[in-house]
Amino acid sequence: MIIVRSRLLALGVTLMASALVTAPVAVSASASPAPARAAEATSGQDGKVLRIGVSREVDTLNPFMSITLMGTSILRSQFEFLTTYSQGSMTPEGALAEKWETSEDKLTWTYHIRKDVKWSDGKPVTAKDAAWTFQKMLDDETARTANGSYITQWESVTATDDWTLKIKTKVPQATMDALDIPIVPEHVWSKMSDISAAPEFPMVGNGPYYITEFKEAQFTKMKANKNYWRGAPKVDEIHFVYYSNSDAAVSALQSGEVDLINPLTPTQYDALQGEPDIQLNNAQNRRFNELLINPGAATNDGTPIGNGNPALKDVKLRQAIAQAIDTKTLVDKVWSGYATEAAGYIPPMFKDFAWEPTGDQVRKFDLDAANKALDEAGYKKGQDGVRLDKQGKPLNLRLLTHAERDIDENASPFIKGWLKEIGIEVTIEPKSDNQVNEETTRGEYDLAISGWSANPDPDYVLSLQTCANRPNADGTGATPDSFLCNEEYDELYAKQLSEFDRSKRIDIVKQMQALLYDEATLVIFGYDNALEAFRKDKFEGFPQQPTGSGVIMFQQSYWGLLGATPKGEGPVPVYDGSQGTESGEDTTDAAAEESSNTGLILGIVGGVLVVVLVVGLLVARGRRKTADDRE
Amino acid sequence: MSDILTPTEEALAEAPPPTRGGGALRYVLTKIGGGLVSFALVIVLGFLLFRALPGDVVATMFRGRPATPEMIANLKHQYGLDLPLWQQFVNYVGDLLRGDLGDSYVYRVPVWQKIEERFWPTVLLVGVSTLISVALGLWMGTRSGWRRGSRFDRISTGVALALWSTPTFWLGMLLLAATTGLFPTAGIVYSDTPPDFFSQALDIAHHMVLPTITMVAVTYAQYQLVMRSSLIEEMGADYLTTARAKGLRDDEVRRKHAVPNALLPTVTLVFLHLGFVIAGAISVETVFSWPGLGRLTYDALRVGDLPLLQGTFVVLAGAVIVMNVFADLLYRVLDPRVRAA
Amino acid sequence: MTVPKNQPSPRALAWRRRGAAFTAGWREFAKQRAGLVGLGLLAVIVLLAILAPVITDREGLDVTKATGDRMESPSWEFLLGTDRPGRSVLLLTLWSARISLTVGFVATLLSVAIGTIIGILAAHYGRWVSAGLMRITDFFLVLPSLVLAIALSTVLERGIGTIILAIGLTSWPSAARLVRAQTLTIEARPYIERARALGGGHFHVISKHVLPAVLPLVFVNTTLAVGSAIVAESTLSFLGLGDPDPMRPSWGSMLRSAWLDSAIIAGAWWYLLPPGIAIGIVVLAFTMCGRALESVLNPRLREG
Amino acid sequence: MPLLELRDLSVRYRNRGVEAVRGVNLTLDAGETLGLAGESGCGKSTLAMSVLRLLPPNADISGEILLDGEDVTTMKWGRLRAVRWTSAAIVFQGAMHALNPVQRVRDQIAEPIELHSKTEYSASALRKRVHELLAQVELPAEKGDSYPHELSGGQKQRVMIAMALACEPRLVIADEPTTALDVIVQAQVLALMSDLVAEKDIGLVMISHDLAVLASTCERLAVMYQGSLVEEGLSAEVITNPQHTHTQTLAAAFPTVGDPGSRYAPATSTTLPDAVPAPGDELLRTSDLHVTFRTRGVTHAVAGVDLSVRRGEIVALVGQSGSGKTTLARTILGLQEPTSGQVTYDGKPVPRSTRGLKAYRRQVQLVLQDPTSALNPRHSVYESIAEGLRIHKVPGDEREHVAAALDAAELRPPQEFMPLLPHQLSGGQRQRVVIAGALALEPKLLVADEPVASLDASVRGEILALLLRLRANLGLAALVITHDLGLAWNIADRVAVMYQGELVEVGPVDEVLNDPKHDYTRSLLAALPTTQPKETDLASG
Repeated sequence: MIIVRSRLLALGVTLMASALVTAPVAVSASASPAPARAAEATSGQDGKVLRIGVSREVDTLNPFMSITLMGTSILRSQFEFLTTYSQGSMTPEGALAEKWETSEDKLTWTYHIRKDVKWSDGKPVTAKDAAWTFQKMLDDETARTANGSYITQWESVTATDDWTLKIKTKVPQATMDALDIPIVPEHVWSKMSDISAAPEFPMVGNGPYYITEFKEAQFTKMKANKNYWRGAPKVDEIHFVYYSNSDAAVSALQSGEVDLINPLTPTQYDALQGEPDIQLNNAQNRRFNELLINPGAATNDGTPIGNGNPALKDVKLRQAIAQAIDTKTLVDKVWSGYATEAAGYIPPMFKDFAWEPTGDQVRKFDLDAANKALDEAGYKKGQDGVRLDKQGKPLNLRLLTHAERDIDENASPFIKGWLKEIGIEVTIEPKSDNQVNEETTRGEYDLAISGWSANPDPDYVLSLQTCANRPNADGTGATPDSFLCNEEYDELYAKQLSEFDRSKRIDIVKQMQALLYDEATLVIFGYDNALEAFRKDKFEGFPQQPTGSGVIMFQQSYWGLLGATPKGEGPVPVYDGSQGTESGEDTTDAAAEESSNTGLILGIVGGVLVVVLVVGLLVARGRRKTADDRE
Repeated sequence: MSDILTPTEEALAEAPPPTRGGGALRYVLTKIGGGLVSFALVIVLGFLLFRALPGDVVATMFRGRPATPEMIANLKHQYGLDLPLWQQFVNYVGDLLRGDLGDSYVYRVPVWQKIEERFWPTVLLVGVSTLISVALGLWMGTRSGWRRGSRFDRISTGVALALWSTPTFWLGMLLLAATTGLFPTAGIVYSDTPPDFFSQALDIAHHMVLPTITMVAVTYAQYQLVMRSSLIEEMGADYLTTARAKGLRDDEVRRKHAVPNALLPTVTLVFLHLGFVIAGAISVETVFSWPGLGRLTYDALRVGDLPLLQGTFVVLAGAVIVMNVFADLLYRVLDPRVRAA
Repeated sequence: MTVPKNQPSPRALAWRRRGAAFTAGWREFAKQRAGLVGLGLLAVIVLLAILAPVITDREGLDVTKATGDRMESPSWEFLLGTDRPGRSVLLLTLWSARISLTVGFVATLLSVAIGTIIGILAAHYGRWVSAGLMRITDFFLVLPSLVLAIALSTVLERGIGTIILAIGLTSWPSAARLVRAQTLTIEARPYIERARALGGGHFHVISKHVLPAVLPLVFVNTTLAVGSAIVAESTLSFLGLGDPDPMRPSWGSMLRSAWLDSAIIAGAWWYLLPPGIAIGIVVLAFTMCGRALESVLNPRLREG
Repeated sequence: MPLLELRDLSVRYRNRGVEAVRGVNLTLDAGETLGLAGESGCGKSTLAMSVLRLLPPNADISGEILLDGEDVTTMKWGRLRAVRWTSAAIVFQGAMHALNPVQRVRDQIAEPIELHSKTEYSASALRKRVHELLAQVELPAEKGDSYPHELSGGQKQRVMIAMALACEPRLVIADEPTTALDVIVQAQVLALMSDLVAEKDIGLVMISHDLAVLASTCERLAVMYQGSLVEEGLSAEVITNPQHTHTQTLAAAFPTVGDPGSRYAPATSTTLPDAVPAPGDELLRTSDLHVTFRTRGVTHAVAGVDLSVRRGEIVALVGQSGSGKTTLARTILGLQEPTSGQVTYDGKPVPRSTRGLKAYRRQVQLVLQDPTSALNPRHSVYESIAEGLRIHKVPGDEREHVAAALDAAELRPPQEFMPLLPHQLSGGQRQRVVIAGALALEPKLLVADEPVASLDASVRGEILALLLRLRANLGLAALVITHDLGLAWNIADRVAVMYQGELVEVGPVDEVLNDPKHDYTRSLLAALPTTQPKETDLASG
């Protein structure tokens, strides 16, 4: 009896526990439906909060350690760098450093630190903080984790006085006016025993906002820095709310749980059209997407590495592959039109350097022509329709893609489909980002989907394709792109570096792009736009970079967040004197299209109900027998 | 299978019944020992699986950024990756015993810290949904098994089977689509919820609704079906006739005699099924962005973070093993027959 | 004593007995309406999957040949609408059946084969073999199999083979326990003692008595396990461990695409529902068949 | 007014179609004891269960069941529940399963008291009452804290009796209360029941297949056959002068030990061999055989046994369950390895190698207790018999061998039996198939472990007669293991009494059973229920 009772008791406790759990759920479900939340948020007790839905994760908020886009983006608002990129032209402009100069041998750089900058705890920011930060990086390997690449060629760092910082380098370094290194307060960080440890919050900073709370995989909270030297931001807090699934972020935007989201997929972007309170931003991007074709990977001393299919060394084959890729279809189908059709290596956003093939050089998408070219080049078709390489082996190529990246997931089936038409079998191999990086660096691929973000100055992306940029002997080192090594290209590259006449330099850069186009070690297949959305019932807008047509989130600076303007608080500021104040033309007002969501809900609910019922009835009918009447 | 006697045991079954109480310590030690052996196997498996993964872990750590051979060698040395495999294994086991699961390559923090952060949300989700689904499953199973063939039995068994046949993540997706705007779609708590306990608890409960419903929907069916069939198995038992002959009411017969006996196989199943529930948690946490171990596993898988994967593997498997040892001990309390064995 | 020549041979006798047993089993099975419905559903689905190349054109799976627009809603041309690249969801669902069913069947066969062998050996042989095997079985039984399957799929090349292996290698323990229990029951029967006393060895006992007695149970278990394997496949595919070949979709990979392509946000229920319902129906059909078979074997489970 | 009156009671199971009980009329007065005898399936258990309406829902009852003048069949549920256990209680068959395995027996005994008592029992009063009940069935109070599996079979049956008496019913129905028990325990339990019933003036209906058991306990006897009551009367009369043929068979099945008329003459309708052939030279010998188990602690199952069987000799190995006799048999067959000592066959030690054992097993064959489970239900008669032939690859036409074996086991004509499956045969036929399977290998020695224990009384004699004829015709020796002294008396030449792993007495049947030397043999003989109602109290033994 005792046993029975105690067991019943256990069952009772279980039920009680579940009731306890469900009760508040039910209460809260009825107490705070989503619309109420939206209202509550605007009149939140802590003042104006900008909640940003992001689907990229923060690795760590330690400025020495953070390397992910999300982490570094947040830290950009936390710490003022020496320089930043202007809102309008994205060229380096002074930030913590008011101005800077370099010696004639380009080896000594002197930065003049602003005198009116204070840390969020009120202490002044001096050159000593910068010196301490850089010196720490020079001394401590761990501190070099995130931004070590900038200082590998440095010789010394000194703060000659509180407002002057001198850096000596071993060789001339082009990135000295764009050092993306967070400068930390010495009085806080010098006390930390482990430089790689998670920082304490609130985190002392000197940017427009400072971090007050970080919940791993949930959110990061920032408060406005009232002492900010450019003037305090208009919002009081920013919450970066993490959604591992971007659809959830979109739902959250729809229900008013967040105010701004980036990035959106074209599907999500289209789905948001017609929402009356949502402003969409279709921003031109500085990114190009490419298909790498391994031309025979080698190290920078010419030793072959990797396991690329040797047949791809044949430029004719690469060109045929390039010709079999239909950028128009990709723009239409993969990006739903929110992209620009492929042309040259430099994205069309940078109008000066952008190039487009003309005349004979144009390789229009043409499967027949590609087939013909391959026939002529001697790639015969085998019995199953797959072409054979010169050794008589069927052409089976691996296509390395980033798993779960929208572009890769959607573009790769097309590439596979077209290449099959020209007799090349493709196996899609989605891998984690790390693995893709690794395997492309080591040349362990045949085809791979990749892409870069170009800068206003094309130097960096152009350098990617030089012989010198190939990796070290052990397969690591530089970040190679297509493993191109072309003497002519390298000569042109050197020439454009020393060319000070901009129009002449543009000509050289275009020649280089034409050369890349012919070599076909990479096929540009489109420049996708950055798609964003925000609640216009709560925010007037945000400064874009470049002004008017660019992105809000993930800028090369903090303009978008700094200038976030809540509803009714005047025009969106512009941090670039040359431009107007209104939002760019690409920002489309959401049309008053009829929302199909209600229909969807009804459809799904109905469908599920029907399925459950039908199935339930089927099973139930099968087991129907006379019910026993046992007592 | 306690009711099956092998021929040699049969000869012994006639021996005088053993005295009670003896061997309790032995039983506990045996079960804990068994758990430890299992855990040792998990550790070995964890090592073998994740060291066998393709890819140069050190290169992963640089994420494709430039690194000199010295830096690489340093890092390899730092992580002990330049040692022979057996030495690595010894170090790995040694570290593990000290509670050190290594550092996450991607997050650059100790794996243990990462797992600790994610442990409780999963315990909360899995715990609450297991409680609800066990209670629901047992109740429904008892009702439907006792009145086999009744309308309730037919419908509830049909629904349970239908829900059991659905992939967890799909059900979650449907719930997401069907309840747009009613419940939070992701996370565990809003960023702007006041920090006091009550508001936080309420908000967490609000966030838990959809994931919990999903988990319960796919797991309760198992318990219902097992409870049902185990009750049906017991239905023919003679002691129930005894109970009826004593003049007990039908529900008393069920409550006092049938259910306590039918509960026993179900208890084992509840714990054996924790592995299955964990699988559900991976899907559910992925769909609902629940910051738990399941999603950590998924994220680690996505970014190829080997130490983290290894850590979640060891911890998840270890947790299930611990729970099963616990189940064995609990079973001994519940079933007097096991005490004698 | 002479034997009349018109008597059937022993072999024919044995076959006649098996035939009779099968007929009796079938008659019992046919009484279960749920089982018949399940069997009927399965027959239709398997037939459709087999006939897919005959009644449809595989080219339709090639995104470059897709004729529809992005996530078109259902129409006469596309009865179940289209997916993001504009392929017919109906066609995809049909072709996915091939992969999902294949994976389900083969993975189950693998796991049941492992389970049966280990189960019989653990029950038949003495203490050490048995203890060792059961320790391993319990270990795998307790192990969160999805986590192990994820680990395996990460280690091995992505593809159908890996998925099959991952599911097969992680789902055998329940079969092993079941078979072991059944084997123990059989081996406790006096006719095993009799067979031993007649001089029969291990092989004789296992092949003539244990295996035939265990096989029906194994068959039921297989039927029930296929459903789980299909769900497991869909989960692994959903988590991105499936075959990435767009020409070889499975229901799981369709759902993954729907998920990644924001079908929920876009309101594309036609993209979201069919694969899930297909999984549900197939799994349910297998379960109904399995339960009906179970009650054929175990009269106590029978109604009434 | 009679305590229990059955009027034209019929019970039909809807799914079986046949009436299990057909028009039974029966009366029992207060304090009267009635034995209900019959073979398995005759409907006696159904009859017992119908008294408290405990039959499954698919059973239709017609007629009247008057309990204290009130018709049970028309009672409302509430009234029926109140009547259950207070007016009539049941001692169930196989107490092993009739007790809830996860509840302490104390609680199980207390349950009906709590349920039915008009007044509220305090916990201590309840406890006291349970102790009283336990004391009545001669169990110490501590046993109340036990779980059923911690009790021996006899103790469990006592608990069942205590439980039945809990509400002081006027009628107790005991359904095969002693079937699974050993002879000595059986005697104790029967004595206890008789005493309690007499003491408390309770009406008792006892159901058994064993006429002797009933006769020794009950005043009146009723015999059921195929659902009908075929004979009823005073016990002594029914036993000594059975009217119905079925009663006659039942009465004859259990011989009286010491009755010369049944020596070498089991009850059978067939002809028995005329003469008892003289045994030949020694065929099998065990010398100082020990078998020890170490599963939990150390159990000496067989502790130094010397036993021999000569050619053509039938030796009975008698003992209680747990005495080690089955282990001894398994060791002789090589199914169990001896811890020490050895078995010699035909003067040579029995080999231990797989190959050697296989050859040895052609010579020595096993016949098991329960023919139903000794035959693979999936194998036809032909396959079961041919199994040994196939294992040993016996040359010659398999079919002829099988037919010959069937013929030897008197399953004629063989062809008709070959394609049948075990479930198509009767119990006796199944045991013949098992014997035929053994005979097919033309062995010299049969080891038969309780060969008739699970068979109905009417078949028992036939199988025993077959063993006698096989010995006479084929010169087959047999070691028959049994708990049944009557069986030894019926067919054995010599008897060996085994107790706690040792042979306490070995010798010719007439000597040992007529003039037992060892105490244990004596107590075995004393525990045998006799057909005369007993006056003496055996419980003290």
